[in-house]
Amino acid sequence: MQVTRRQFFRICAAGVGGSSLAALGFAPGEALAEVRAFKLARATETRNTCPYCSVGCGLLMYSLGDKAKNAHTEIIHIEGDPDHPVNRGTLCPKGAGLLDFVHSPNRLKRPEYRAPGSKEWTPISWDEAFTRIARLMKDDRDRNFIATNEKGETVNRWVSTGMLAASASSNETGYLTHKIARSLGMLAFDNQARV
Amino acid sequence: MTNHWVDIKNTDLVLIMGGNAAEAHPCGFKWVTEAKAHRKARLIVVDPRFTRSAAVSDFYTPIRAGSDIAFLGGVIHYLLSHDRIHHEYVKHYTDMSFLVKDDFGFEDGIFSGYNPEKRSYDKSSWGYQIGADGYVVTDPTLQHPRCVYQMMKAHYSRYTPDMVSSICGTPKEDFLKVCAMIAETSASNKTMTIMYALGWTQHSQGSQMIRTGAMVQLLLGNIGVAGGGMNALRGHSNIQGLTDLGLLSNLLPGYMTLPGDAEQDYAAYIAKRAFKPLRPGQLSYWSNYGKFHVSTMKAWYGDAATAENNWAYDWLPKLDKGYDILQVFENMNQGKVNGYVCQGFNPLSSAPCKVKVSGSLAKLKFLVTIDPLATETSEFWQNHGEYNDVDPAKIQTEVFRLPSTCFAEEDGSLVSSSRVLQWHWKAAEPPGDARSDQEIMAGIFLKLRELYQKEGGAFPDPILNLTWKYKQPHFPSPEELAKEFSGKALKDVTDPKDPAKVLVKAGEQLNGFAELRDDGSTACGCWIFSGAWTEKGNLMARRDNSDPFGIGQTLNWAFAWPANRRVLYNRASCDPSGKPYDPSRKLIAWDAATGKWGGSDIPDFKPDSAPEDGMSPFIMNPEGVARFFAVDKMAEGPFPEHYEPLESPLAVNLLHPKNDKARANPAARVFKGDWETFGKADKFPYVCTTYRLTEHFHFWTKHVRLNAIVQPEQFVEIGEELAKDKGIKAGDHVRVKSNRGFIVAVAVVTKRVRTLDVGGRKVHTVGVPIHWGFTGVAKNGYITNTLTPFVGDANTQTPEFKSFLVDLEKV
Amino acid sequence: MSTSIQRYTARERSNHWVVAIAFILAALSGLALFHPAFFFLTQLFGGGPWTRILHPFIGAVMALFFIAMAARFWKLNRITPADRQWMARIKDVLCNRDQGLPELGKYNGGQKYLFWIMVLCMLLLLASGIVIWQPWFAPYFPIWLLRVAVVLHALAAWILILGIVVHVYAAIWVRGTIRAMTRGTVSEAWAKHHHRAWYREMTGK
Amino acid sequence: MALQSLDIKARSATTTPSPQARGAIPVAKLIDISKCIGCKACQVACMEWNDLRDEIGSNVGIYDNPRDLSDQSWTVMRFSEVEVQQGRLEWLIRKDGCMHCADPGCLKACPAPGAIVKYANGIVDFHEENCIGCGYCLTGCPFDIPRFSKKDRKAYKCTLCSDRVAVGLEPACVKICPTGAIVFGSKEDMIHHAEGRIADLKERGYANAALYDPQGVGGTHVMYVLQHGDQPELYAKLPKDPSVSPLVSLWKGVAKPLMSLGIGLAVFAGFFHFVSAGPKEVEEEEERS
Repeated sequence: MQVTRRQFFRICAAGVGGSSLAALGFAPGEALAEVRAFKLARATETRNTCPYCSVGCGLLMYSLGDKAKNAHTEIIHIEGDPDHPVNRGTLCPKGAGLLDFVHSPNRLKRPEYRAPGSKEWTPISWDEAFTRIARLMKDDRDRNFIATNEKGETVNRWVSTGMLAASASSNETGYLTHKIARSLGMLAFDNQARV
Repeated sequence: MTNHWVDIKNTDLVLIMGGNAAEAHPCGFKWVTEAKAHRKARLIVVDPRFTRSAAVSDFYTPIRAGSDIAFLGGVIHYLLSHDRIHHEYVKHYTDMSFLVKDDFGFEDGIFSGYNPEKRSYDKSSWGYQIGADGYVVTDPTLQHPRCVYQMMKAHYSRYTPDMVSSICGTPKEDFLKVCAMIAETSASNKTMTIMYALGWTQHSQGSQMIRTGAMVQLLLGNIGVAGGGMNALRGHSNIQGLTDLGLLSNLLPGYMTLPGDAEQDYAAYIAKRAFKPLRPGQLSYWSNYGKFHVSTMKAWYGDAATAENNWAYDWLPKLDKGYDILQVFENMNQGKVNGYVCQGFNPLSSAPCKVKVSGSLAKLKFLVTIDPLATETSEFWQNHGEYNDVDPAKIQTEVFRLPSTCFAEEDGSLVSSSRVLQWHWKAAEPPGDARSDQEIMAGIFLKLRELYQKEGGAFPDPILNLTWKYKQPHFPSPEELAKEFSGKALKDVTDPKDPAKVLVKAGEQLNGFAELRDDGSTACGCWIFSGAWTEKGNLMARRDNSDPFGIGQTLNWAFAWPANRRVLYNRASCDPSGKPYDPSRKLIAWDAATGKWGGSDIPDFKPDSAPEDGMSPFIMNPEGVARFFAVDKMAEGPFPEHYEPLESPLAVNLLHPKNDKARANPAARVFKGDWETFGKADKFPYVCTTYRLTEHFHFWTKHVRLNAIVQPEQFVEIGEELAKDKGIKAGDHVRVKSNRGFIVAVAVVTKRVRTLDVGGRKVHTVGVPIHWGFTGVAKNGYITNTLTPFVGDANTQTPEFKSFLVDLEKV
Repeated sequence: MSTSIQRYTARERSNHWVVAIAFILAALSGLALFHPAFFFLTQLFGGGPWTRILHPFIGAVMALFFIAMAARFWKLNRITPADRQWMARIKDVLCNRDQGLPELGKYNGGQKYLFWIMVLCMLLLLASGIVIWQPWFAPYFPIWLLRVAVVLHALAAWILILGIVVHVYAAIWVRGTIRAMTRGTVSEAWAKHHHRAWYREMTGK
Repeated sequence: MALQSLDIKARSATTTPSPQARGAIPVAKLIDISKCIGCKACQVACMEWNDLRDEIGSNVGIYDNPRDLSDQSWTVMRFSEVEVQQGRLEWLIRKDGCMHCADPGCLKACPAPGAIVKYANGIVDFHEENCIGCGYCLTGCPFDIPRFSKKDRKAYKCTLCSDRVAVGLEPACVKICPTGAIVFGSKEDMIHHAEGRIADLKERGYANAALYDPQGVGGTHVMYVLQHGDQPELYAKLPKDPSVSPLVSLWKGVAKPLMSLGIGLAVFAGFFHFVSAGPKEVEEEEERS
């Protein structure tokens, strides 16, 4: 077979092409196929109870960080507690979404104050808030406290300020709240059990 | 719940009525599926809508919202007329044989003693006949015409299947099928559980609906047994706890009650509540009321509560009337309330008749909200377009919004619906400057106390003397508070049988309420929680889930009140001789050898009272037995009677067509001015019922992205027939309006909402889920309670959210 | 040097080479996605995703320019009786026994049939290619159509590749052909031998 | 040998067998539709575990939300109101998502080596880092499952929580399911569990209750218990007898090697023709004349 000049070039081109392909690292090795890394491997586990309904499901909360001094704990995952006799690790759609409750963009981060007639919130310190609220409560109580009724019976009640307590707060909070509310003589006092 | 979540697996039949357990309590509903899978249990769902509970039921039948007493009354009639009751149980453990006072009567829908002007009853005739010995007169043969059995039989004879069907709209054959299934459980080795929730409570006659359900269960002998009971599926994680702790206008901790104005005498106050037994040999556990009361006052006021000052009796506020949330908003609306504190409560969304609530809040001088989330209530003054169209400039209320921690950021205990107190642990710091509720309450209180110390003021004694021995006064720790409500000995507590024997040393935690004393030697913030934190440590944090008897009792898991009992009234699971009715589900039994009751549960009974002593199982009742006849405990009568909702599509009560007084609940409290806000069927022809969806939790999860994703936008559900009449297709926007306002939402047109035949006319139902509002990450929507009427149950004042009238149109 | 005859204008040649280069790229990238044995070819295009991104654009360029070319040439590719006669003697043609073949115009029967096959394949490739083009068009078509399209696309591509193999080989095999597409001219002898009717037309001889 | 063995049994666009020496117990997820309350906990758990967040959509007059699978929703509930028996309404709620076919059409169709793998335990997993975004998996899937991300143009679907299974945990949706409608274990155990459920359903009047484990795709590692096993299409159009489309089988089956071979042969034919017949050259004199 006679190889012409042009044919020679053609063969060379193919050879160069082939070797450069090899140089590019063609025929790659088997691409890695691994499962996603297990995200809880070194997370800290804390037990809690679901804050929603009264089934009282046990929760496992996983947070980043090992509680070392310089690590700021961040909850990264919440799932059911398999040891819990009622939920046995299961959760409902609300419980399943608790992570986004903890991290809701609508979580409040600082005390705020709205002045009469104002259209907006202004930040306020805790101390300012407590001082102002206590002042308003005391003024109202001192003015409207009913020590005796029209029959002269001792009644010691304060009904011009009321309170609604949170039935999702703990017993400890509830107990303290009740103790405080009654010591003030409050009667206009309910919790969600009413509705 | 009389029983508990896991115990549902022991049942043979589940009746879900007045609730929607699969959607509202999915993880508790699991135990229904377990009962179905492992005991071949059947599930009946009776509901105005074909719910997701109905989707997995064995039998579903519809009912018109608000007609449950008629349905259950019909079941009672069926059981009595077919004699399908648990005879031995009913005879020994209920008041069937008790004779009722002769002047008690019932005529055309109204019980004796009614005062139409006051809309209330003089209940003096509602009682048992008391003999010369001070005990109730009985007729064990049940033949006496005034015995409860005969009275009840007569009362419910009117609730025939035809009557039930025409009031409820339930097809008669469906109703009879439900009756037949329920009647099967009158056998002593069969049981039924009833699971209900706000579908029963949120009616103007809600308490009586629940009572009727309880009566059915008593007739069948299903109370106190494993797999039975009346199981209220409570809404919030600690709504049980807050009720137990008495955070309601008229309560003290542990279901003790505040005195009324007239109760000026301490001894009389206690005597009225420390019931004496009404039958021989009965325990009447409330006779210990004084011990509970004094211990609470010692916990609150410490050394300042003395025998001399009647344990600070006068420091308790006295009630001239109830101050439930409806009454308070009524007062607020009248300008009688100046300040309001909403701790984790969002009344603008959750109280009825938004326009009234919003207007009332605007009359406050100051409002304090304490919440982890930005609630609608905290922004009631802000204009949010069509969803909250107010003018901030006209609202002069000062508002404080205080950020609190959420569950993940605090330690503490919650009481589940099973009455189990469970401890939880903090996992992370709160965002920003948020503080725990305890810190916030302490912050406000300590400032107030400081002011009273400095300036004096109105009756400062209880404020200045409130016990506050917390190690960090500004942050009472959950551990300290838990120990305080569980109780401790202030002096050595000795055995009453042997005064030399010291049961608890001074300063030690108490083991339980049996150790409480009324001499000031014990302090216990909440007697029913007593024993939650003993010298052994925090029992609420116990995590041993072993179930040695295999019926799900797990006695070493956390701590249940009372005294770690898991099934209430469990003595009733045994026959009078102390043998379990169904040995395969044994809770307790009498062991003659040891002379004690014992088994898989803590006996809810005097542990050493032998069967032959004749003590009956219902030890909290002075009768010792369960009451079919409610005596004077209910506002509208000793026997539940069907009344129409305040707003009803029917002009008359079909049971009493001629008596307008007996149309709606004659004892329901309606404020002046609210009558006009009620709509009539001519303008508002459709029955509306509001409810929760499984994807959301009240008004919280619209702030939660994951939940907003799976149920993003407000909608209403209507049946195909109504949709066709109105030319509405699924996905159209509709306006639902009541006489109090309107909402606009997407229409879900479904076969699951059926048109009912009620008293010969068609009644359409409109279903409105509650979860939307003008704050949150889900699509904004109208507050559903814009529509609801400002009226509550006659006993509890729980608003009538479940049945009222609306009109509907395509937008 | 013998006299040359202009066979393709510069414009026509450019058009052809655009199509040819696009074809090579489309074929290489297409093969890379067709059979794992060719997946290494994705490296020529910057990896798998880039191959997937580029292939349809290359294909679109190829189809566009091919259509332009076909519009130019389709009239010359009408089959005549002489073409059929020529096709009947294809064996002789292959064995280089060219004596006595009918006189042909600018294209022979083989070229013409190939032309029409290419037109058909191109249209199929274009249509099916659009249907499966992620992410721009594919989401708008039902899955059954995607399934039909992927198969048609592969089939049309296969036929096209085979056709092009024949086309390229013929150009190599028939000496003096390639310059028609490089320089634009062929020798008179080439023209006279292979396309005598066209030769006469061009030269008037 | 364990449930969690993640040896790869098959990988996309790979012509030689993957290592087979180690065996594994095939796993399966069983979804008992008769126990499903449609609460969507599985949807939420799936998103939460896999760090996905779908869009907050809108209500279009039905309970289904999100309305369809997406790169952010690897499972959705599909609600169907049917009356199989006149007057007896049933609300059939099916959790839709990847079925993890024993003979996965997606894997067959995929041209990118290692973008789709099947583990020895039966899990079919997408490895997006190898995905080229061609969309062929869509054509291969008889259940219409894979979805493209608008952000990265890669295909996503349920992984059966291969990361959880790899460390011995059940998938997130299984763990969360409040009624136990979703269970997980060895495929053998799941079939046994299903038999018990079917017997229970038959006792409750569902004469045609059956297991859905379609053999057209070699069986699946996600199976359903259906009350109406004879009518799977009642459950939001669950295919009655699914199989990988014959077109796709043809394309990615015989066509792939044969057509490649055809091209090679054509080239070789040219080469041998050239070698044997030689070039077609115009005679010198012709050229000169």
